[in-house]
Amino acid sequence: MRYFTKQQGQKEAVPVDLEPLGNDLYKLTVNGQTYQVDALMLEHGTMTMLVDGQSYSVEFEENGDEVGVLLRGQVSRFDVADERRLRLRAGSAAFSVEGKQLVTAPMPGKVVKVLVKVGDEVKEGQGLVVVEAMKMENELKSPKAGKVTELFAKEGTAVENNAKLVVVE
Amino acid sequence: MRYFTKQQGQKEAVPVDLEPLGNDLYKLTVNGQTYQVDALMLEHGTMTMLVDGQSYSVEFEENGDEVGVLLRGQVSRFDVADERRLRLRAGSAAFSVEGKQLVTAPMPGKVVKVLVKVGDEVKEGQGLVVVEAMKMENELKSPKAGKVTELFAKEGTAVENNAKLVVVE
Amino acid sequence: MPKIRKVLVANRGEIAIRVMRTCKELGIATAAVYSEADRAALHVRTADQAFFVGPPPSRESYLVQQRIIDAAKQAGADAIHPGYGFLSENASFVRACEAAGITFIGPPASAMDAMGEKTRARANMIKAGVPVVPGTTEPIATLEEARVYAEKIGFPVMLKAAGGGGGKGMRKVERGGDFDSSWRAAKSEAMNAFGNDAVYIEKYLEKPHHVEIQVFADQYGNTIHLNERECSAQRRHQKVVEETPSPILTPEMRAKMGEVAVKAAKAVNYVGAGTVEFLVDVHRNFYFLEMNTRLQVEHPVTEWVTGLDLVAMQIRAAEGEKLALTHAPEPRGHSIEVRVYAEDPARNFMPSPGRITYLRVPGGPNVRDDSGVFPGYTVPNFYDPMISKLSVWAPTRAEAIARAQRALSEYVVKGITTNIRYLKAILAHPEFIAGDYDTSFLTREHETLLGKEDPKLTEMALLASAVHAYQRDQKRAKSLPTAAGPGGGNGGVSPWKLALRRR
Amino acid sequence: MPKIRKVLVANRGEIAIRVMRTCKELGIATAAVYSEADRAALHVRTADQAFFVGPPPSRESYLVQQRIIDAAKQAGADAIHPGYGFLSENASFVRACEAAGITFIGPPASAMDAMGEKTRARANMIKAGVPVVPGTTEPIATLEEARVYAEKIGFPVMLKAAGGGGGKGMRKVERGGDFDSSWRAAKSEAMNAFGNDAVYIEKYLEKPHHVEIQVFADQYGNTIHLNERECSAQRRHQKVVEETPSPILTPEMRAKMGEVAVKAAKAVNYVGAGTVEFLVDVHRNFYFLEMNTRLQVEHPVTEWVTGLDLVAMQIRAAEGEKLALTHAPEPRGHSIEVRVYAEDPARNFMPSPGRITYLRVPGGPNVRDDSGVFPGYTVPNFYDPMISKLSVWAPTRAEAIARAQRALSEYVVKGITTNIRYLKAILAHPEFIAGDYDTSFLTREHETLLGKEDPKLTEMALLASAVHAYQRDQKRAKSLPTAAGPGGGNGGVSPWKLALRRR
Repeated sequence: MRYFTKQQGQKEAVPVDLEPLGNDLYKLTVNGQTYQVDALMLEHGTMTMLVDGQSYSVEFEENGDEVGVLLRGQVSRFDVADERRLRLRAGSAAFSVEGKQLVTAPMPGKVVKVLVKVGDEVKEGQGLVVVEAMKMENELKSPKAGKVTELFAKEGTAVENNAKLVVVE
Repeated sequence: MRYFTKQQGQKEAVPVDLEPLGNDLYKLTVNGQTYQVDALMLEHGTMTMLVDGQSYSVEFEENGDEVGVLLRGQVSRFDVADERRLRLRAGSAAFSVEGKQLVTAPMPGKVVKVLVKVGDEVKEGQGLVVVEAMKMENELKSPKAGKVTELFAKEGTAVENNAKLVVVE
Repeated sequence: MPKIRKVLVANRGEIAIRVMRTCKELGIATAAVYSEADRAALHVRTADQAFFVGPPPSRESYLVQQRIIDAAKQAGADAIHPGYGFLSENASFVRACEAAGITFIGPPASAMDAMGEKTRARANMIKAGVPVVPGTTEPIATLEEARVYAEKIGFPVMLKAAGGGGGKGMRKVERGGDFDSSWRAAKSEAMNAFGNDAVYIEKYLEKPHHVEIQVFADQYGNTIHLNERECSAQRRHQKVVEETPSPILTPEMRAKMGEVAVKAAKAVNYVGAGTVEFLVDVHRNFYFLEMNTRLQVEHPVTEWVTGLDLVAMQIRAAEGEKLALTHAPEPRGHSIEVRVYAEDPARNFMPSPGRITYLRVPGGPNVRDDSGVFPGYTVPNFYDPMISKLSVWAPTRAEAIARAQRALSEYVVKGITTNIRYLKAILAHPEFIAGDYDTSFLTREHETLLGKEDPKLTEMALLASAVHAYQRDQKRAKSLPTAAGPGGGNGGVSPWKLALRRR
Repeated sequence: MPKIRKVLVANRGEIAIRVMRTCKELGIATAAVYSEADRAALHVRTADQAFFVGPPPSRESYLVQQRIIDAAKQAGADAIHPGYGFLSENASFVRACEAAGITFIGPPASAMDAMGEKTRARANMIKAGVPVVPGTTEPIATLEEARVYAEKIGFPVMLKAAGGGGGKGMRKVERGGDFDSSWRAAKSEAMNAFGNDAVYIEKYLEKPHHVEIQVFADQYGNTIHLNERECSAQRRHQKVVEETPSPILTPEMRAKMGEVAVKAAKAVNYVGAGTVEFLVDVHRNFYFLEMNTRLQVEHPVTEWVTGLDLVAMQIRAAEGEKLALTHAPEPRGHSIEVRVYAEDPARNFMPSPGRITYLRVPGGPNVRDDSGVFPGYTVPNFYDPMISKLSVWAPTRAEAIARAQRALSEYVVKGITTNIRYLKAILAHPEFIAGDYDTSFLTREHETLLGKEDPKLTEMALLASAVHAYQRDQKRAKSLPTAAGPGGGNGGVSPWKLALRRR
């Protein structure tokens, strides 16, 4: 079974071949290297993973399509899909910063400023919307150069975590 | 809405009248006394309850029909049913130590000894089955005087928590 | 004064719980107050009683004096503990408590007045003979006067344009020989830039450290200090890591600063726990910065090395008990506190309120967690995003750092983003380990502190994410009646489509 | 001897994690071993490496010496820490480690041999001049010999039938004047009961306390004691609550017992951490009971009042470091440990293994939780049912008791039954509070310690259970498509029937 794992911040997805051997054992091949992995999922998104005798306590946090992986103090975020799912997604180009990009609220708060309007050309890193939470203002920036095609954010309104704010295409 | 609450170890169920007032507020009447209760259920079976300004942190633990209530260090166990449910149960007499009594394993372990056989007359407090767990033997006693009508326990077999062992009638 | 039997804690979060813990140990009943956003908060459940005081914004609830006092009356509380923040340094609230016949656990209103406003505090301290950052604050008329003043406060000095701001019109003078020319240049620059050549002089502090002294006084004028805390690991004047003893203090400096702090407290007839903050420059001169007339967030490190319970001492002082100590206890070992915040250091420390889905708190030897959260709790976005103060003790500083690292490595908070990794990076930074880090440390080293990825760990995380995806997909497949079981199959509706639809 | 770089911890549960925590702080890598029942255990995740050693029963996994040594070799560990229990006092395992070139963190095999078997230990201690419970162990031939012996060891004495057992044929003699007649009566009783009139004499210990002395030695014969622990709160020889200092010890007794304990350790050329257990009678005579040649479960209380890390000291001693201390540190303040067990005191302390569905661990000042469990963990029924050691520190014993009560009141374990309420009852018992409780305390006061219901709290619990039932029913009603929403309604299938069917 082949999975494609795209790490947040990376442009390319890395293929991983997974073969379940039963009894929580897996054969995993990535970048030409094969690992025998003993991975037991516990409750609350915790996994205990043994790889070549090394013990890793892994904590998962799902966030939409992405999963955050906390392992020995390091957090990495991956979007993992199998081939079929990848095909389903091909149209939306979610696996790359090319194409349509949705900017969402990273926390619940209040939209205090909207810096763009639909149709604006924006540069990568340009401020789009300012959200306030816990008395701090946070400017959300464009992940790519492009054009604002949709705008959900309204000044003065409260937004939930992950609320859609702007689409840049 | 009327509930009947039978505390473990008590023979009689106590009626409680509950009127939800909305916003986590309830009017509760028990033993002729009426309380205004602010009760907010949190996750993991925790409840924060305010009664006349007094604050109670309540922990619930469901165990079959019973719920264990931990409140300021004291654990009480109740079986609570509304009138309709009470009627449904009337046949099984679960609300009293009169009638059929099921003795279950209080923990996972191993049945090391079965002290009775079907048809035996037993006294209240008489040993029925010995279960071993964590190197300790625990004798399970009859909750009432009566006759052994069913026997599920087998010597030498492992049992899960709450496994049926003996029925005394 | 009679014994206190019930305390209303006019605060929320970890500090409310901290105060209630000591009350419980002393056999004193507690009452909590809560805003609409805090009905589910832990401090409500920790107290014996709880009273609603208004809508989420603090100015409509926790800051409304009358509501707090009404709650205290309703509870029958004979005292109010204000915690820190909120009403803790509000002299008018202290007066309102007095008027209502309720003991305020803290200093008298007059001491708050004397220390409340910066320039008034500065004037009071100068009068008491406490060193303040030397400076004229008013423009100086002539070159001669200016030179004499500069020599008096000692070089280097800063010349600052009175009309300026934002760093403009500032000029550092290293030594006396440069003074005259610098003065003239500064004046002409000021004139060009602001149309106003007024210039004033302030002592230039090189690599300043923030070192504060804990003081404590009873109602009879007995005043002692309880050693220092080093709080130079700051970000935007927000303390992030605190420790005691300060790695830059000698026993002589400690004694001298302690003496000055006691002098400052006595000058305002202080009662209870207070903190005198100093700036210490590279030459180890120290200058009064301000006095916090309340319990400090970072008080646990002082408790670790002295064995004292500052909250219990506050209560006893409020009851009119005499101070049991006559001098500062010798600091024993070393303690470090780190503040765990719901924030994302990689995104400019953006707050990360939200629901804590899973929490595992460190344990084992000499680790203390002061926290107000629990699994299932939603960190509201109305208040300070600090979710825990983690403090440790060890015989030496190096061991304390190692222990803090170990404890942080056990801390798991899921559902929200925290600064745990950033805290580990601070503790691992050579400048922190060396001990001589000034208040610019965190800002200066920001990039380094964000850390780099370990490619080996990323690869392990990648393996884990693949197993996670596999198990997720298996579970989804199983939960669909038409799915063909493990391994997939393609009859019926695609599990993927269903899974996507469900979003 | 070279520094230890990697330690295999040949144990499980809280003690494995305790050892790994210190290793982590010292920068030493750790390897865990686990049985089939422990794949999901926390010690596996806490270690850097983990190795499988066999099926759940300890004799097929944790006790199989060769498997442990093979795991250590595979891990490349240069040392093994045995924890307590399992192989920790097994001299042949120490020799096997030696043979494999792996450092055993503990005493040499010879010291274990000398202390391992009770009568041999007793003989060794008598030789070393350490007081043991006086007695002949062998029958005495004549009345005269017997009287002389009884006078030597001092009254009261017990006369015991050599052929007896289970309390039969025992006779207490209060004073010398009664001796002759008692001796004759005992002999005739013994003859009647067992057909054997052999009688021996043992000192009668009145209200014995279990007080133990922590000792520590390096490889060069430097041996010190680290004060005592009072462990008289026992049930079936199982310690439940431990504290230090012992409330019955004077500084003189501490010094005397410490000196004797050091003598005992030196007599067997002890190295590392060990504990010499004594019985102390009502007259404050003390007698050697046995020596535990390993780290003790209750070592945290010693760590609290001395500021030492005993595991770190064990590792340093194993590395060949010289002992840094020359004498016992003065105990600072007071520490109490309570053992939280998965057991039901109301049902004869029946073990309660099972899944922990929810866990909230106490925090705040001077509370230490040493635990090996987590929410979602299933306490297996193969091993000791202790799930946590909770210890606290405070300046005085009364404050330590209050703090332990406060901490226990914060402890929430759901899914299994624990003895938390029983522990609170012990700490609240007047005999415990008074401090002079002997080893019969828990058994004698069993009924009282099970506690009574507070009818007010029961009524509140009843209210809570009604709200719980209402919300449960609402939720069930909602999850049924045909249900008529809140308040019930009676169209379609009865939610009750469905709910019952689902069981």
